[in-house]
Amino acid sequence: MFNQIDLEYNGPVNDPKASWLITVCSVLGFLIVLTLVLLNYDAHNAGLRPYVEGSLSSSGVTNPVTAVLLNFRAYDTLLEIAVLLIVVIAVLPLRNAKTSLVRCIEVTNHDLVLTSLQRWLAPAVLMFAGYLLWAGATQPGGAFQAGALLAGACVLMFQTGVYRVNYTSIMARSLMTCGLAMFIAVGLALIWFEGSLLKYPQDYAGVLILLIESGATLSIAICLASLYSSLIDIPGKGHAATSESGS
Amino acid sequence: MTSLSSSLLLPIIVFLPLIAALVGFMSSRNTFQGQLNIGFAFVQFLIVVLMAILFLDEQSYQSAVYQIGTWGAPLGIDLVVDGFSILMIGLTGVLTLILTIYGAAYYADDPKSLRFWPLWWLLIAGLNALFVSGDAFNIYVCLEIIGLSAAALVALQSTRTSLEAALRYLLVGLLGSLFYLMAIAILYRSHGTLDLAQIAASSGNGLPDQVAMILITIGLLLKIALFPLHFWLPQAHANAPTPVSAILSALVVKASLYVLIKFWFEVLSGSTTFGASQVLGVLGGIAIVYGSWKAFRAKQLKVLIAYSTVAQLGYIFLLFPLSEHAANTSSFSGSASQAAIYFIVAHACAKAAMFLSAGNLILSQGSGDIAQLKGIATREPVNVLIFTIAGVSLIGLPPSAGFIAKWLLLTTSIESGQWWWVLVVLSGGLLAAMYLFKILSLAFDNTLDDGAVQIQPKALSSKVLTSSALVLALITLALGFNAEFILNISHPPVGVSGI
Amino acid sequence: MSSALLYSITGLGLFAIGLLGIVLAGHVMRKILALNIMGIGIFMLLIAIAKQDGSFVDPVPHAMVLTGIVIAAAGTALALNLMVRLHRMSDPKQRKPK
Amino acid sequence: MNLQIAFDVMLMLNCLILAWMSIFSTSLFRCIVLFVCLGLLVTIAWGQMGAFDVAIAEAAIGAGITGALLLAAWNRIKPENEDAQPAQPASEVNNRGAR
Repeated sequence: MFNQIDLEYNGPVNDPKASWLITVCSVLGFLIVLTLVLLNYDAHNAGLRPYVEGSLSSSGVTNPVTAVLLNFRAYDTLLEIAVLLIVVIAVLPLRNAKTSLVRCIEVTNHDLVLTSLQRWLAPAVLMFAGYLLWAGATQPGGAFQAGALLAGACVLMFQTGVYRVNYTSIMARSLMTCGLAMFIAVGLALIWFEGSLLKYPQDYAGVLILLIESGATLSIAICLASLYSSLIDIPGKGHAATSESGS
Repeated sequence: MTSLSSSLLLPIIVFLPLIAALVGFMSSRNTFQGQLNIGFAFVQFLIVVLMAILFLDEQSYQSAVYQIGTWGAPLGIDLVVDGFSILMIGLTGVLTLILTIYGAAYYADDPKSLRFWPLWWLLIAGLNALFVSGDAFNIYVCLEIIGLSAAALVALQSTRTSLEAALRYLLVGLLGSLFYLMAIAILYRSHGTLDLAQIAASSGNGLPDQVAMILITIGLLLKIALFPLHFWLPQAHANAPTPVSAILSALVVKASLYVLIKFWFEVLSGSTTFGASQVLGVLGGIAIVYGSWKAFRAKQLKVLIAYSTVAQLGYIFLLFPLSEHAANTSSFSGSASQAAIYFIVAHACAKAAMFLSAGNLILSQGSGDIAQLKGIATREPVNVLIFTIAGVSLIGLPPSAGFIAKWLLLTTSIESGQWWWVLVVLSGGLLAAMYLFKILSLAFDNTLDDGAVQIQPKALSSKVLTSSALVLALITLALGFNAEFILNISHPPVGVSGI
Repeated sequence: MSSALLYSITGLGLFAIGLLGIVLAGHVMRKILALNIMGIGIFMLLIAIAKQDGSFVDPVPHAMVLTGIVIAAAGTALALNLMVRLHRMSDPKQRKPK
Repeated sequence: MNLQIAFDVMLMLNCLILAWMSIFSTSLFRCIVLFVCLGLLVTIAWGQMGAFDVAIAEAAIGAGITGALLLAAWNRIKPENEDAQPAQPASEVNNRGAR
């Protein structure tokens, strides 16, 4: 199955060593059993919906999905941001400490479409990401969606144009960790003040969730953008470019 | 503040490694890096010891529960510890301390340490989070943390073979987690909850649970690398940096094993059958023989040790048929489970010691080929001694932890009337002796080589590297004398048979 | 045949197709795509589970799917990174300074 | 109501076909494009099921970011002489990641 790591671009579509007959038969059998389970056994009537509805008013937000993600099961979300961080650490180039966040590079060929896209679309995406984050409390939306949009804007802004983000700079790393760090800090502080991990006091729950979500959005955005950029320049090549500080 | 109890420390042992990872990621390379990480490991060790003492002091042997956000079980996530998880956390704490000291010396002046430390701590956070988790979906997230960070650590060397091993390891890990997630979806559909205790309480409605159990078993067997699914393990464990190899063999495969045992004996114990457990036992038996044979044929020292892991994992799977027969209902409390728990601990310490000493030998010799080890005992007597002690434990000779573990297995299989497992265990020991004596006889062979070029020995391995391996070997020996201690942590004292 | 059931069965079908892809497909990238499709199948099943009754929706599976999507994307990113690094290492003709 | 069911059946059939094609198409590039299409189709399906949060996330992360990553990786592993696929104008292939 994974014995051979096949990297031949024009290689055969199928793994020549795998046996079609056995695989198809076993997967089909599997499928049939699972379908039988779905057809013959009823689901649990309501799942956890009654519990969520019962506690929604004290969660600080009115969107039930956000309430589950950032209040009832916030611990899962915290660990999930850690998963993202693992991948970023694994793919970031071993760093060179003395560099600033954003660099200016000389562009030889101006692509009119990309430049105008960058000029017009990126701010709009930025705005929309902010809206998604803010709306997440009451409507569909939230940190992950906003973060992904922001990452798209980052890629658009920085990969094609004049500016380039140095993802190994201390600033970029702070942005990547701020989501997890803020989550952990709030969680531990709440042990001290409220007596339990991630137990938001009811009056401040909305504010704290928004705070954590903002940090998470920034982190997710820059993490996803760095994943993209590290895939593009894998053999870390130096840019003969003028440095420019600030973000 | 309310009186301190072991459950209050549960979030701390998850968050401390996470904080250490963040610090490691933010800090640049400096001279304090090693000390800082050893400090974190030491604090974690102290917390774990405190937790174990408190847990044993509470003496009820009930599981301690920590409700995150005080939401409580079905809605929120509960952290739960019982005897088994306290033991695994304790094992993680001890091994983390020793391996961190080793890693600090191993990565003392290597730019890769920038990537190593955060990944290392995230892996440990994942392990700790897994061992305290009481929620099915949370376990999925923990499995992913462990799988991704372990694959990233294997890729750390950036050689072609290690990248290939890491990619294969990553894909297998992702596939295993997806199987697990599918099972969770089915369980949620029929039980309407994700809490393990509540699933266990409402368990036993036939086909859905059995299908979920099959999916979980397949997924986790992929991650544990039981015999037909072991294909990824030797390359991944052999091509990782030495401290990573040690933790992969000692703890990471055990983490998936922990989840499997938890589901098999606690959560879905109603859906397991005698036949299924016999299948697992047979696969374990084949793994013992096959892994030992491949280890005997291995050309590289680390590949040999990795195949030995495949074989040793087979012993733990004898737990399934043995405990099934013991009391007609499968429960994780009989003498078979004691044997398995003891085996997990013994193998973790012995295999970690063996990987560390092998890493030292390879560092000193400059090559991982077994043929190059000829006569190394004169130059690296301590490391060869450590290797020998670990080997003695793996073979199961007295006085070592491995001896007690095998003894428990043998007595259990005789008690339960399944004598055929005795033959498997004994022949496994013989095969282990074969491949380990092959190494040792080479190491003590001082005759001059006839044709081959003598490799110029590199610098002797540093004192820290050697002594941390030595500590592990001594722990392995000490465990052979203090069997009751381990068994009492994991279970209420019932009198260990045969000791 | 309710639409939730239809979606559940499609989810299972996607899972099975992904499983076939894992075993049978050749190139690593196809296997990575197959893993993603398996994931989509599970997510679809979870979302169908969340809407069993037709009228109201259980938010907990939705949160699980959101978490799962991010984890799947992270795993894909790591696998692709390893694949490209391996590719550039294994074929010297490809390894050219850009 | 019948229209609804018919729509759902079509949607699901398309999902399954796209899934099969995005693994077993001959061209890797086509696989990736079809995978992104599958992601968008699934987004519609999940919107149908009332999972709007998830639909947005799938469109942004599952189809968007993952698709971008896949295309970037494809750009790095394709042979040098492999020119633009039919679906892609030649001027865009410049080792900078296709959009």
